[in-house]
Amino acid sequence: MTGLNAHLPALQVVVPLLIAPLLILLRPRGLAWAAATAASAMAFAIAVQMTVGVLDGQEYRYALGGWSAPYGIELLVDSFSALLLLIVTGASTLALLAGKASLDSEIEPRRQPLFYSAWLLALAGLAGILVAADAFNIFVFMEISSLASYVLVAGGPDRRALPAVFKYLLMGTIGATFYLIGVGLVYMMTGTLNLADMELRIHEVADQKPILVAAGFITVGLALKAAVFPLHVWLPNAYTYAPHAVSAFFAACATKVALYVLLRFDFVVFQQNLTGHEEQFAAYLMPLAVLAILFGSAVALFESNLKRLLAYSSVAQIGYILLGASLLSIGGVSASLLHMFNHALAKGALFLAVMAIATRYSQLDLQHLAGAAKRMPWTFSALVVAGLSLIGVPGTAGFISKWYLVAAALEEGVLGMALVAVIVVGSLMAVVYIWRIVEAAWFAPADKSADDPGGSVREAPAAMLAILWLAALANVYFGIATGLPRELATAAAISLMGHLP
Amino acid sequence: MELLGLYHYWVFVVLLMTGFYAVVAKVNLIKKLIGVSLFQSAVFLLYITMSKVSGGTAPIVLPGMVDPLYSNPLPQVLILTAIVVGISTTALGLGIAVRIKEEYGTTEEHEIQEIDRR
Amino acid sequence: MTAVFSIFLLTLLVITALGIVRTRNLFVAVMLLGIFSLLIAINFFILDAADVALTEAAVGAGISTVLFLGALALTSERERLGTRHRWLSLAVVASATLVVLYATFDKPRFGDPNAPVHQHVAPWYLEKTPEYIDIPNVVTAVLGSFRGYDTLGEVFVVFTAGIGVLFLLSARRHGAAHRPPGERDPSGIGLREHVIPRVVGRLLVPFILLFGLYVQFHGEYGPGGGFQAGALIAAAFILYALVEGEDRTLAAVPQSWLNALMVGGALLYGAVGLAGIALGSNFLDYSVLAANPVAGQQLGIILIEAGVGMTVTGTLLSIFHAFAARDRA
Amino acid sequence: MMELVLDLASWVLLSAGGVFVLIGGIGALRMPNLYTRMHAASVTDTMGAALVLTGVMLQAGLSLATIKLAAILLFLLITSPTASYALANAALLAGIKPDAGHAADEGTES
Repeated sequence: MTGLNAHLPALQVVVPLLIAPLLILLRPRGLAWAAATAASAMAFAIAVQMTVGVLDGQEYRYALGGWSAPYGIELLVDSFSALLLLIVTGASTLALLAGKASLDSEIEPRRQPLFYSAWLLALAGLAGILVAADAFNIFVFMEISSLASYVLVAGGPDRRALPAVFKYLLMGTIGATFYLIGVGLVYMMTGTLNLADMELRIHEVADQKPILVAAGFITVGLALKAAVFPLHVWLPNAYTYAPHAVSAFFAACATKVALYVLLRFDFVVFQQNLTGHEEQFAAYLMPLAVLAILFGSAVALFESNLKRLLAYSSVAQIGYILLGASLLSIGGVSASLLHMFNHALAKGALFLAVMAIATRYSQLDLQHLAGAAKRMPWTFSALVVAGLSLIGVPGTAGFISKWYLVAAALEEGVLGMALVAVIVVGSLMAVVYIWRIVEAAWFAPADKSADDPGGSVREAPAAMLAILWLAALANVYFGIATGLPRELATAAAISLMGHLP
Repeated sequence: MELLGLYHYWVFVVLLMTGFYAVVAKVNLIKKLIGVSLFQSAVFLLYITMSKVSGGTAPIVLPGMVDPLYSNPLPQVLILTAIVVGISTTALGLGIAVRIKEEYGTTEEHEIQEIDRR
Repeated sequence: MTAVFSIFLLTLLVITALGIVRTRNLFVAVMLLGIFSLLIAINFFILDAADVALTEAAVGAGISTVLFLGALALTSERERLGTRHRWLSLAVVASATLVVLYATFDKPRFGDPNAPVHQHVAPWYLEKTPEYIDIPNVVTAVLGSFRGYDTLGEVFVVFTAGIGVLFLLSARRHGAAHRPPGERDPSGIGLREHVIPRVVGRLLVPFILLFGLYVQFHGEYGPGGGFQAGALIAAAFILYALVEGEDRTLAAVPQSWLNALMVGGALLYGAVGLAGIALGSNFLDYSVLAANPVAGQQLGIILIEAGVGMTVTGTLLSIFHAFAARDRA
Repeated sequence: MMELVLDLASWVLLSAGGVFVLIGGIGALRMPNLYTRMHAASVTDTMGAALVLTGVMLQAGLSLATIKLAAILLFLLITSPTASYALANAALLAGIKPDAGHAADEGTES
């Protein structure tokens, strides 16, 4: 194993990437799922191994093909990428482990090998973005993950998944192409594609027009991919009509990977070189973040479909993440990164709970779920735990990141007070929309006309329930033992902010 | 030469925006995908334009050439990859459009929204 | 002289693009898109990008047109509702145009050998390729070795699209009328009734295949490589399917073979990469594949190009068959 | 002397080819319906292409390029009549009547 240690950054991508084609040769039922889960678990193990290395102060650099940067393609794993790698591989593994029964009911057996193959490709693509240190390589792996995610979302049983995924495809492609234009313009002025090399060489040409326009294109393109308000319109439907396991996987990590690229590109390449860029970054993103929090939460208040409600809540949560980053202080950025981790925990657990509910209820409107908690108490208890974490109640992971966020905002003086008010209002709205679910499920009288006339609804399958509770308890665990994510987030924030002038 | 260079960039801009307009303004799904194709092709032109060196030749190093001047191979490599990505996206998009036609009986975005609202 | 030609072609390109957007007949739009691809390929050729020109011609004008036509056969040929929010869209597009035009003002001069692009990284490739890899075509060297990881990603993008289309079009249709089993379906027979296209088509297929193989194995010396070859070989089989019918093509090359090609190509590429690790170097380092590093690099490039060619052929044909079979189901 | 003759011959061929292409283009614009237009356009495929390619071959002399050009010419002579056939056949199937007097395909376009 020690011999392979140096190869971990490459293996992180290559393992799921190369197992994906093998899957479509596996015809017997269930084998494709087992192989996909095993591959995902291996990817998780690799991510854990690298996280341990990163916590020891190691930084993984890997020269593919033996060609050193900037001539070859370089991979780089530092604390920022390690944090996101943990989220991505962990979410994929948990969603696969819990999702077998749910996916079996949604995808016909003969189509399953193709579906799981696409799943691994999505995982490999996301991992590929996170380990890449080369602007064009990020584009290639972004396309692998995007194309695979279109396939996954289109696997949803409802036909409304198809228009949703078409919109996702168009906006995703526009976003990726904007990014490509931006990279092209930067390349034109610097002659390099390696991010670290760009950082050095962009300095001389920083005030020239193509670079400014490139910064704009890259930011807008990645904001599209990350569903930053007001470019979020593809997200609610895509998450709502995707297969439930896919919603759990993507809600936890997909947009965060785009945010990762946005932050990394902006902080490393642009902010220290472009005059006044950091103020512009804050000035543009902070209002958007505030609007995202208020708008996303407000729409979630009135949504009656459980999955759409959670999807709009995701729009709001992306706002919190951006808000932290736009403060441009070590406290703010680390709170933002910490919130990426904690929101992944909370939202992942919530969507796992939705998946468990969906195994027993065919419709996820709140009025159909009336009284459901009495029949599925374990599932709904886990949902409440994750919901508390989403709100940010003390003792849960969500509290920790919001606490740091508030602390960082308060350093900003008067403006900070206003931001704290926004965070508080957003959290109060979260209380209301989570309460609406709780009220419908626990307090409303059981709906006799729902698809459960005989009251025969039982708990979700035991395996699914076990994973769901694992995820819910992780929210509590990381609410008390905050060491690991906080250490990674702080180290990443220090390194990102270290690039500022 | 100066004007020719600017002309290349302007054509890139016009093509880019023509494709972009088709994507945002057209209602038909297939037409939107055609717009995406145009949009991507424009970016290919941007990259290839920057790889050109006046008086150069294609970057194929043959012995016996006196003081050769080659165009830049790197943008060409990138665009080879990007062309592949483009056709892949198009193929997948067409697959989705065909499925939408089967499920909804139309490929006009407005009509799909109407059907869903019912 | 070339400048006049470039300006003429670029203007034609713009006119074609406007025509594509304006026409309401989607069939016409797709045909114009094919012409657009050929025109832009000629432009690439004038700009000294022979490899890209070949790819764009094979993919944009060939495969992409076939796929669009296949999809049109399954949807409809007319755009009925036209444009929506025209003024809003025009405003968005116009403001974006201004932003991009703003960027063109500080751009380095066109074709300037001293532009920053030509100063960093690229000269290294031109200088070191003869030393490290020793093949004439620098584009192939960069594609296959220096940036081989991108190409691996590219192969997997194609593969993803392939399994995506297969996945989407394997869904059961709701309320679809199934053809009675005994009935002969006209599109399965192709153009067998028409003597002239059939004879000429059959005559051309072997030559296209031959040219495809030439492009595959000549990629180190001239323009070409696995991707272009894959597209050409797929085009040859598509032509055969058009003149002789789907059934005969699938009898000659069944879907299971195509799957094997798709998977095999991707795995071949991956295996070459892993061999680098197994032989004690980095992923995708080909120089350890043979005793002599340069020979190893050449061997590696030939192998991965073969992998690319296999995956591209298999995927494009699978996608074509998926559309064609949907037509008849 | 020999070179001068070859050069002269090639330019004569190239110009003649250009004239044929021009005639084909005018014909395609001016003819009344689809079949006559195709008839006019076929001049570019055959005479135009053949003359221009032969002219270029004379310029290239005896080299690999000439062989490639000959191959292009051969394939062009096989494929373009086939394409014309397919086009005319498709038009006939689509219900356009071959009637020289009337502009039968007017109104079916755009």
